[in-house]
Parts: sequence; C-alpha cells; structure tokens
Amino acid sequence: MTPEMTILLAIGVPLLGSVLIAMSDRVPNLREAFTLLTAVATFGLVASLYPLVIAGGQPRVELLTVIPGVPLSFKVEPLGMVYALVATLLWMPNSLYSIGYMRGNNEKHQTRFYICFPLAIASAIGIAFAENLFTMFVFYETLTLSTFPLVTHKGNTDAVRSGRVYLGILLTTSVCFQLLAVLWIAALHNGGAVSSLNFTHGGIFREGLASGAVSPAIFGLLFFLYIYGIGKAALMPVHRWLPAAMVAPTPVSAFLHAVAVVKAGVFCVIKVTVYVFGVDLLQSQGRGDWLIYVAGTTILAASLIALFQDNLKKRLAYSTISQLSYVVLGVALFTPLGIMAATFHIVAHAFGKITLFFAAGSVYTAAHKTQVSQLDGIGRRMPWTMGAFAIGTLSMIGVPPVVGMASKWLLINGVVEAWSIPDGHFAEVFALVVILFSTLLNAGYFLPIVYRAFFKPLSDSDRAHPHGEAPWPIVTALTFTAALTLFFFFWNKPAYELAELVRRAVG
Amino acid sequence: MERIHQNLPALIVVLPLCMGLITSIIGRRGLGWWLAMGTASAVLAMAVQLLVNVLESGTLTVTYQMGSWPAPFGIVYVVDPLNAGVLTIVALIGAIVTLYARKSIASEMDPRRLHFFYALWLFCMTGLLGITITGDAFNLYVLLEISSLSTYTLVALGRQRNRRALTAAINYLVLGSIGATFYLLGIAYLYMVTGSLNIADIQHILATKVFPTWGTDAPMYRTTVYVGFALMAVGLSLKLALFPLHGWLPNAYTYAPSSVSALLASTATKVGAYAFIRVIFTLVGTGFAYRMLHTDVVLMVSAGAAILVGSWMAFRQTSLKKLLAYSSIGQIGYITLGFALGNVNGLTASIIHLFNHALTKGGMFMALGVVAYRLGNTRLQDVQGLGRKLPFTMAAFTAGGLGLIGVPLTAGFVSKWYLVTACIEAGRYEMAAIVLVGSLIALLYVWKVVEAIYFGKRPENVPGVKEAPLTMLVPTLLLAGASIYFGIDASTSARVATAAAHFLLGVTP
Amino acid sequence: MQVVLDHYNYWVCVILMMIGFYGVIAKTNLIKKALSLSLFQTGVLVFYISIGKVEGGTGPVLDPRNPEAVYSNPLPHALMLTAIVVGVATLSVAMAIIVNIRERYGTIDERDIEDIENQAQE
Amino acid sequence: MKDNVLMRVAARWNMPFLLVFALYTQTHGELGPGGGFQSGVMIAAAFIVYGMVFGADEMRRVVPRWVTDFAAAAGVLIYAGAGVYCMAMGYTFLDYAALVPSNPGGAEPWGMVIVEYGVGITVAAVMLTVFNEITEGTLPGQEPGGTKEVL
Repeated sequence: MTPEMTILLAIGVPLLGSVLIAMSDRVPNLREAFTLLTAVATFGLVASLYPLVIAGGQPRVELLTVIPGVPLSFKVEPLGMVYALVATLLWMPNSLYSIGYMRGNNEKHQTRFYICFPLAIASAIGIAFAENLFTMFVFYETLTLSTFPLVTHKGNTDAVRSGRVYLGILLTTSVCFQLLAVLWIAALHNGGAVSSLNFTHGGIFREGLASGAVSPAIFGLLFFLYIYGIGKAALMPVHRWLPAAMVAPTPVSAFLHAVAVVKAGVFCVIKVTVYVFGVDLLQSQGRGDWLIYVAGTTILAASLIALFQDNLKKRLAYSTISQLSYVVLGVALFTPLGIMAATFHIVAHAFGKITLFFAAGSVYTAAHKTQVSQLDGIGRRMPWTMGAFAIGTLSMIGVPPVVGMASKWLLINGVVEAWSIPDGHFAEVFALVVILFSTLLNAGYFLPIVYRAFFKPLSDSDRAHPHGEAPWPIVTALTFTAALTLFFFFWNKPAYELAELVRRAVG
Repeated sequence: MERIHQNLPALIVVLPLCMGLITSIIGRRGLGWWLAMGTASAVLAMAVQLLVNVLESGTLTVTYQMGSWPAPFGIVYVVDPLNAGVLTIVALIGAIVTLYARKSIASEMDPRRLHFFYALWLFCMTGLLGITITGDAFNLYVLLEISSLSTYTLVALGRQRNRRALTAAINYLVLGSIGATFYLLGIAYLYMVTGSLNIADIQHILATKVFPTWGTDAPMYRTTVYVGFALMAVGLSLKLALFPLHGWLPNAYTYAPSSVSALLASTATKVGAYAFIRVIFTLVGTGFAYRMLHTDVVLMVSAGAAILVGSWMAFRQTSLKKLLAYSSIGQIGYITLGFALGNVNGLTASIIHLFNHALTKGGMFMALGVVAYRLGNTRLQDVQGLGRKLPFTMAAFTAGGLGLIGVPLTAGFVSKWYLVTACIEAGRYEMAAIVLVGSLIALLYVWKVVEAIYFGKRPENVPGVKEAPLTMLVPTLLLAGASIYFGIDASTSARVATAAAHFLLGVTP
Repeated sequence: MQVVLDHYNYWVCVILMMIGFYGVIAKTNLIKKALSLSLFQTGVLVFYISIGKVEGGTGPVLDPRNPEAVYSNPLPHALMLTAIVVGVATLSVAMAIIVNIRERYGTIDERDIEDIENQAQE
Repeated sequence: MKDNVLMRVAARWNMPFLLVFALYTQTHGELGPGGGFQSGVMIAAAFIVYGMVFGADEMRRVVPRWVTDFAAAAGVLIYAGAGVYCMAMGYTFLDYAALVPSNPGGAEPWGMVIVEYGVGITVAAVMLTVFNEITEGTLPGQEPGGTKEVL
C-alpha cells in the first residue's frame, strides 16, 4: 500500500465505519464491534505512516479540487503526525470507555452517538494532515459540526443551551476571524504577495514582507485573526464553550479534552505559527509578543477559577483551559525549543487529561456523583479509578515520574532559549513566573481531590449505598491510559523524536 | 437533428411558449404535467447543449437572428458564457421543480384547472429563458413582462391555501409593473441617444460615439445617458428585490404555492440579477456605471444593508417560508455585492452564487413544500421534532441551511470564498466583514430551525406524518445533494462563472 | 423658460406619470390603484411616441416621387403597440386578482383588508 | 338592460356591422391601416355589447368559456407555429421566406397575414376572457366554499 493510499484510508476508514455503525443500528453488539474495529484500524493506518515520517518522508496526496487553485489535499509532516497519533491512539480506549459508559448509564440514541465519533476522528485526521489553509479550515469546521450532536446528546434544555454556546463561539470565531484570515491570505495570494496557500517551511510571508507587498501591520493582524480564529485553543476570552460543553456525557468530554477537539485547536495554533507565519519572522517582526501575556493570563485565570469549582467536570474543564495555554505559551516564545515543548505538551496533556475524565465518568457511572465535595472516601471503594485519577493529577501538576513533567521541563528550556534573544526579557520573566505559580495552583486544585478520596472517611449517607468499581470496559480503558501516562515518562521516544523533527524544521 | 441544433437559441424560448399554449388547450386530466415535464426536460437538454456550444466556440458567443434580420435591425438572440450559465440554471431548476410540482400543486388547487397552472408555469419559464437569452433591450422588456405576468398569476394561485396570496400578488403586480415601466423608460432614453435597441449595438455606439465626446461638445447626451441608466437600474433593482426595493418579495414567496415559491426563489430574482449584470457590464460598461457614476457605491450600500437587514428579519420570522424569503433578500445582497465590486473574483462570486443559491434555496423551499403537503402548514412550531418523522426531507432542509450559512463543503462556501476574496482584493474590508457577519446571522436563523427540527418535541394530539411521496422527495434530495456536490467539487460551476466573468470584463485568463 | 417649452412633450409625460405614480402610492382602492398604474404606463407610451417624431417628417411610407422626404421614426410606435398589449395584460391580470380579492374579503380597499387580516390574526 | 327595447334592437343591429368591419380591418392588416389587434378588439366589443345588453350568462351561452380559452391559445399558436414551420423548413425562426421559397420577397406579406390572423383571434379571445373574469365572480356576501385559511 502506498503512503498516499494510507493517508486517504486513514480518513476514509472512520467514515466507512460510521456508515457501518449506522447500518447496524438494530444490533448493538455488532455496532460496538464496528466502533472498536474502526478505532483499531484507523490507529493502525496512522501508525503505519510513522516510520516513513521519522525517516524524513512527507507523503502528500490531493483528494480533489474544490475551487480551482484550492485543492483539498493532505501532506503528512512530523507535527501533524504527533496530533494524528495522539488522537487515534486515545480514540481506542475512548471507544471502549464509551461502550461501558453508554451501556452503564442506559443512554438514549446510542447509534447517533457512535456515528458521530468516527466522523469527528476523520475530521481530526483531516486537520492533522491538511496541506493547505483551506483544507485545515474545512476539517476544523466539520470537527465542530460533527461534535455538536455529541455535546447536545442529552437533548434537554440545558444541553441545547450549552450546544448554542459551543457552536456559537466556535463558529463565530472561525467564521469571523479564521475564515477572514484564510480569505485574506487567499486574496494576497491572488495578488502575488504570498507565495502559496500551502503550509510551507519557514512560513509563506517571507518574500511578501521582504518586498513590502505585505505590511508588517497586516502580518500582525493576520496572526491575531488566526490565533483568535482558532477558538478551539480556548484562549481567554473565547474559552466559554469548553465549560459549556461539560453537559455532554463523559466520553464526549474526554474526546473533546484529550482526543480531538481542543488538541485540534492548539495543534492548529502551532501549525500556522510554524508553517504559515514562521517562527523567526514573528520573532523578528515582534508582532506576536502579546500572545505570551494573553496565554499567561489565561493560564493563571483559568487555574484560579478551577480552584473554586465544586463540579468535578467543570474543574477539569478549567484545568484544560489553563493547560492549553501552556501550549500557546510555548508557541508564543517563538523559539525552536518552545515549539518543541508545545508539541510535546499536546501528547503529555492528552494522556493525563483523558485519564482524569475517564475517572470522573467512572465515578459518575458507579456512584452517580458529580461534585468534588461528595468524593469523601471514594478511593477505597474505587481504587483503580482513583488511583488512575491520582496519576493523571500528578501529570497535570508536572511531578515525576509522569509524562507531564517532561513537557514542563521542555517549556522551561524554551523560556531559557528565548532569554538568549536580546530584548527586554520582561516576557520571559513573566512566562517563568506563570509556569511556577500555575504549578502551585494546579496542585492546589487537584491534590485536595486525591486527599478526599483516599484519606477522608465515607459519609454516612454513602455508607448506606454501597457500590463497587465501574463496569469493566471503563476500568480497562482508564487503567490503560493511566499506564500510558506513567509509561510515557520513561519511554517517550516516538513523541520526542517527532517533536525533535518539528524543532529542527523550525530552527 | 441538424436543424434543431442550428435553431437552439430560438427553440429554447419558442418550445416552452408553444407547449404552454398547447397545454392550456389539451392539458387536462394529468396530461398537463406530462407536457410540462417533457418540455422542461427538453429545455434542460437544450440549455446544456448551448452551454457546451458556447464554451467550445472560439469567440465564446453564439448568435441567432430572428427571421434572418441581421442586427441591429432585427431581434437577435446572443448566447455568451454568462447567459448560457444562467440559462442552464433556469432550465435545471425548472426541470427539477416541475417534477416536484405534480403532487405538490395537486394538493393546493382545483384539479380541474391544473392545465392552466402548467400553461402559466411554461409561460413563466419562457419569459425567464427569454430574458436571459435575448440580445435586444426592448425584447427583454417584453419577456420580462411575460414572466412577470405569469408569476403574478402563479402567486395568486396560492389563494386556496391562504387568501393573502391575492394581496401579495396584487402588491407584487403593482411594484413589478412599476419596475418594468422604469426599465422601459430607461430604454427610451438610451434609444434617444443611440437610435438602437440592440444591446451590442447600443454598447458599441455609446463606447465609440457618445462616451468619447464626454465633456466636449455634447453635454446633452451625458444627462440623457445618466437618466436612462438610472431608470433602468431602479427598474431592475425592483425586479431583483434589491434592498430597499424588496417590499413585494416576502409575502409573494410566502403565500405562493410551494412549487411556485421554489421556482421563483431560485430563478426569478436570479434572472433579474442577470439582467442587471448585463446592463452594467455589457450595455453601459463599468467605466461609465462605476468609475463615472459611482453606482458601485450605491449598490454596495444596498447590498450591505440587504445582507444585514434581510438576514436579521429572517431571524425574526416564525413562518418558515417567510424566513426563507427574507433570507433570499440577504442572499440577493451577496449577489449584488459581487458584481458591485467589479473585479474578476467579485463577478465570479456573483455568477457562481446565482447558481449555488438557486440550488440551495430551491431545495429548501421544496423541503418546506413537503412539510406543507404533509402538515398543511410551515410555521416554526409545526416542524418541531420533525427530524425523526421526515428524516430525508429535513436532512435536505438542513443541508440547504448549511449552504446558506456557508459551511465549508457546501455550495454557499464556494460563493463566499470568491466574494470575500474579491472584497479584500478591492480593499473593501468593511464589506468582507459584513459578509462574514451576514453568515453568522444566517447561522442564527438556520440554527433556530434546525434546533426545532431535531430537538423540538412533537406536540401531543397531532396525527402522525409520513415521509414525502417519492416524486416530491427525489427532486428535493436532488437539489440538496447538488448543493453539497457543488460545494465539494466546484470546478465545473467555477469554470463557467470564471469564463463568464473574464468574458464580461474583457480579461484574458 | 425656452428649455421648458422646447421639451413640452417631456412635461406632458412626466405629469401623466406622476399623476399615475401618485395614485399608485396614495389610493387605497385597488381598482383606482390599478388604473393609476395604467396611467403611469401610458405616460411612458406617450413619451416613446413623442420621441419618434421627427420635425417636418411625414408618415414612414416610401414615396418614390419624393426621395428626399424626411420620415418620422416608426419604430417607437411599433414598440408601443407591444407595450400597450403588455399594459392591457397587466391591467386584466390586476382586475382578475382584484375580483378574487373582492370575493374573499368582500372589499377592495387596502386598509379594510389589512384590518380584516389583523383581526384574523388576533 | 334587456328589457329596454332600444338597447336590445341597437345591440342586435349593430353586431353584424361590427363583425363585418372587424373582418375588413383584419384582411387589410398587412398592407393598409388596421390589423389583428384592432379587429380582435372589435370582435370582442361586438360580443361584449351583446353581453352587456342580454347579460353575461347569455353571452357565455353564445361563446362558451372553452371557446375563448381555446381561441386565446390557438391564436398565439398560429403565430408561433408559423415561426416553427420556418424553422422546420430550414430557415430561422419567423423567416417567412420559408413560406414561398421561390419568391422570398413576396413571402413576407403571407407571413404577416398568418400572424395577423393569429393576433386577431387571440386578442378577441383574451378580451372576452377578461370580460368573463370580471362578470363571472361570486356575488358579494357569498362565501366561496371549500377554502381553508391557514398559515
């Protein structure tokens, strides 16, 4: 099989999967088998491209020409590979977990639910492998739309209202800012000021800026439009959709936070920074410094808000917002190491956060508890779940021996590298302070949960309602991801090598 | 066969005319539909053949002399990439909606008078096709009136469902006639200056004799051409329902029979837009209309207001047909904005949006027609929870809605791509912003309906509904599918539109 | 003043058209409205016919005895024949619709119709 | 009005003259003043006068609706048919040379005669249709049955 075929299949197989799932509506076991099979097959296809990418290959394939001169085309490069691998890898436990969760909670419209997942994953792979701005935008929007039925799955007033916020913010930002930026660049391209609409090493503005065809102000404006056009990166103040989406069933939350959606956001931020605007151009033009402050503020503010959330999933959601801004902060340093840290953090955060969500959903399924204050002593009844939760927590805080530590380390290295660039150093100091302070905050809002679960006694009312662990698919899935979180600290070669390739591409 | 081939430009207009007459005589007991359907299919085949002929001919034009009188003495029919494209749109939509109309109209009017309906239907197509193909300014007026008169009557046929169709029709008639009369007066002024009615001839005389003497010794001419152009512009704006001259449109679309709404929404205003483009780009030229008179500014202000106000009014409606009607006003704003920009991409956007919006809106009106057919009504509360009862129809409606928003991989996105790019190229950033804000408002009104369809609860105590009959469902899905297909692979539509834009602006690609 | 008088034919048409236009806007009786519309169109017809007039021109029939003859332009007249038909057709469609309105509403006054519809909605 | 002797007699006596004059105008259409429009209106006027005096229903007995409906369409069909015939003979639409291929110049009047007859028939029929439409309506106060007011 040629790599070109593999790329198309990686997108086609989930689509085919959703068709099969739709057709096996009446036979739940067959339907679930298709779900799992699709997940494994998709991961296999994406993973089979890994050796080629590590060897420096960048296979590309053009699917069709949507608008003359603007094809829907794909190209695999290390950064996209990182995201595609993370998404497809985590989709496997996520599928398993969904099955346990949906059956355990007797949810309605399960077929619709299972149809939308592969659609979303196909969109995610499309984003990861997009070769040009248009393709990325297309799949960015299809990801939003295909996850919308998942977010509003419950179908009650609350879900519909949150669905409006979800769709409203994501589409408003993408249409008003990202699409404007894409079309602006397309217009510049028509006028010859921009070399290409494809993602290019070193960015596409080099000649335009040098010849004066693109003014630095427009360059900076476009960067701003892009950063805020990618609403999925949840930079404040366009982060509201993420807590709103917490009405969704937990597998969906895990999917949003760890597998596809927010990762798509930060991935796009890295991708356009590296391949459209160019790290060194942004650095030398000085048009992106504001991003450090915005990202830093988001990290701190979201952490502070998380501190006061009693709802477990809401707390996790705000934690995600702050963790995403770590990635953006890494990008905003505009150094090769910063980009590498950002890339690596996508992986690290995904593993940790999916574990945390799985654990939260497990608690809900087994004990029907949603608030942090209800969790007293639950660790003794659900040791696997809360054990995994603890591991995820450590990863979020960045304590060895879990993978979160590695990315934080890289990030600090990135700040140090940025220090070598002669300017006021104020931004770097700010970044360091943010990283240190937010680590404390992370510990502040996560450790009490672990403490409650394991060291506080069960309340009297809980004693009256005995329950055990969640169903086995749930426990299997969360154990798997917790193990990955641990394991990846010691053996993170694939991710590290890919991130290293990204770093080299930048530097 | 060879003779048919030679006479295609005339046949495409004469055939529906004759068949309309024959239908009114012998079209009783269901025969009317067969005649109309046969004619519409033949017209579609001819339109496609003409399009191919035009694109393959070296000069990109096919000319036909009525009665062998050469231009400028006789009436000529001229087909170039622009009107070949518009012809194809009209013929395509006409054929599909005719297929759909059979069941739909049978439930909406007296079955004994159906043959008149199909006769009027074919006259309406005659007029629309004729406006598009003719190369004679006065002939255009006559055909405009043929299509309008049959349209007024078709709208009035909605009286059985709701008597407001009658007031809507008379309102439309008054405004439409005023528009046509303005256009007629405009031609008179141009005729005074040029002594010709042939569009190409007028253009030639204006360009070689009138415009070069500008400001020298013939100041009288200037005012005359100004006034003539202004009158034509106002008249055509009325026909096109350009904001703020759109007053007739919402009620006419709302109260007309379902199939008539679908036909009108996807062809009538499109043909008006075509005529406007023809007047600006061929008849007087952009140099006069835009650079000298600054009509583009007026058009842009109107278009911007149409986009914002039309979309916002759409959001406020609870009658779904009215919602779509107001949305059409907004979409006409996009079309107008495109040709007001005057650059290649803008014109391409305009032409491609004529096509894309025809597909999208036609499909949506047809989906609503199914709702009316099954439920007798198209209020927002009637479609609550219909997603599970009418899955295919509602999917078609949703697909159309996504197209109106301009979601990627729908036809609407392709238009928006060209339009916003053109705005930025022309340095009209505020217009680019308005287009994008417009699509957000479109999101609001479409989502309002989509939420009702998929999340609403069916009211208790209502009888169950079945999916649409096949003859209604197939055309609806066909148009909805086409609006998706031409969003995924726009190379054909973009090729024609770009060819037309290049042709009109005299740019070699 | 000279300009005004020279173009008296324009003034006649403009006045005719404006009378018609006023009627279309101001009259609420639909039949009066339709007739005003007709008047409005007639203004344009007169305008066309008057611009076909050539000073000193005779009827446009070829006269072999007088090859130097100046003819009036017959084309606008021929065009107006068509326009008259269009006008009549418009008027008759309007009348047919108005008759229908009278049947359904029992009135042909726009304001009354509006009242009836408003009451029906309440 | 049919109780009025004067009107009745005047209407009866006028009708033949009106119709004959209409025919005269019709046959001179292509060369002299006159033609299809005028004659059509006159034919219609004859019947409308009849209808006004003896009542519209009486007129519809003489000229039923189906006749006017048929004639309106048939007239235009004659016109368009002449054009289509030209096309079928290998000429362009309405190129009357097709009618008398041996003498294209002389064919022009023939074409016009055909067209004028078509126009005359149509105009007469349409005028009568308009008259019928206006007089045939339901009486005021009478609700037409079988309508549903919705939307």
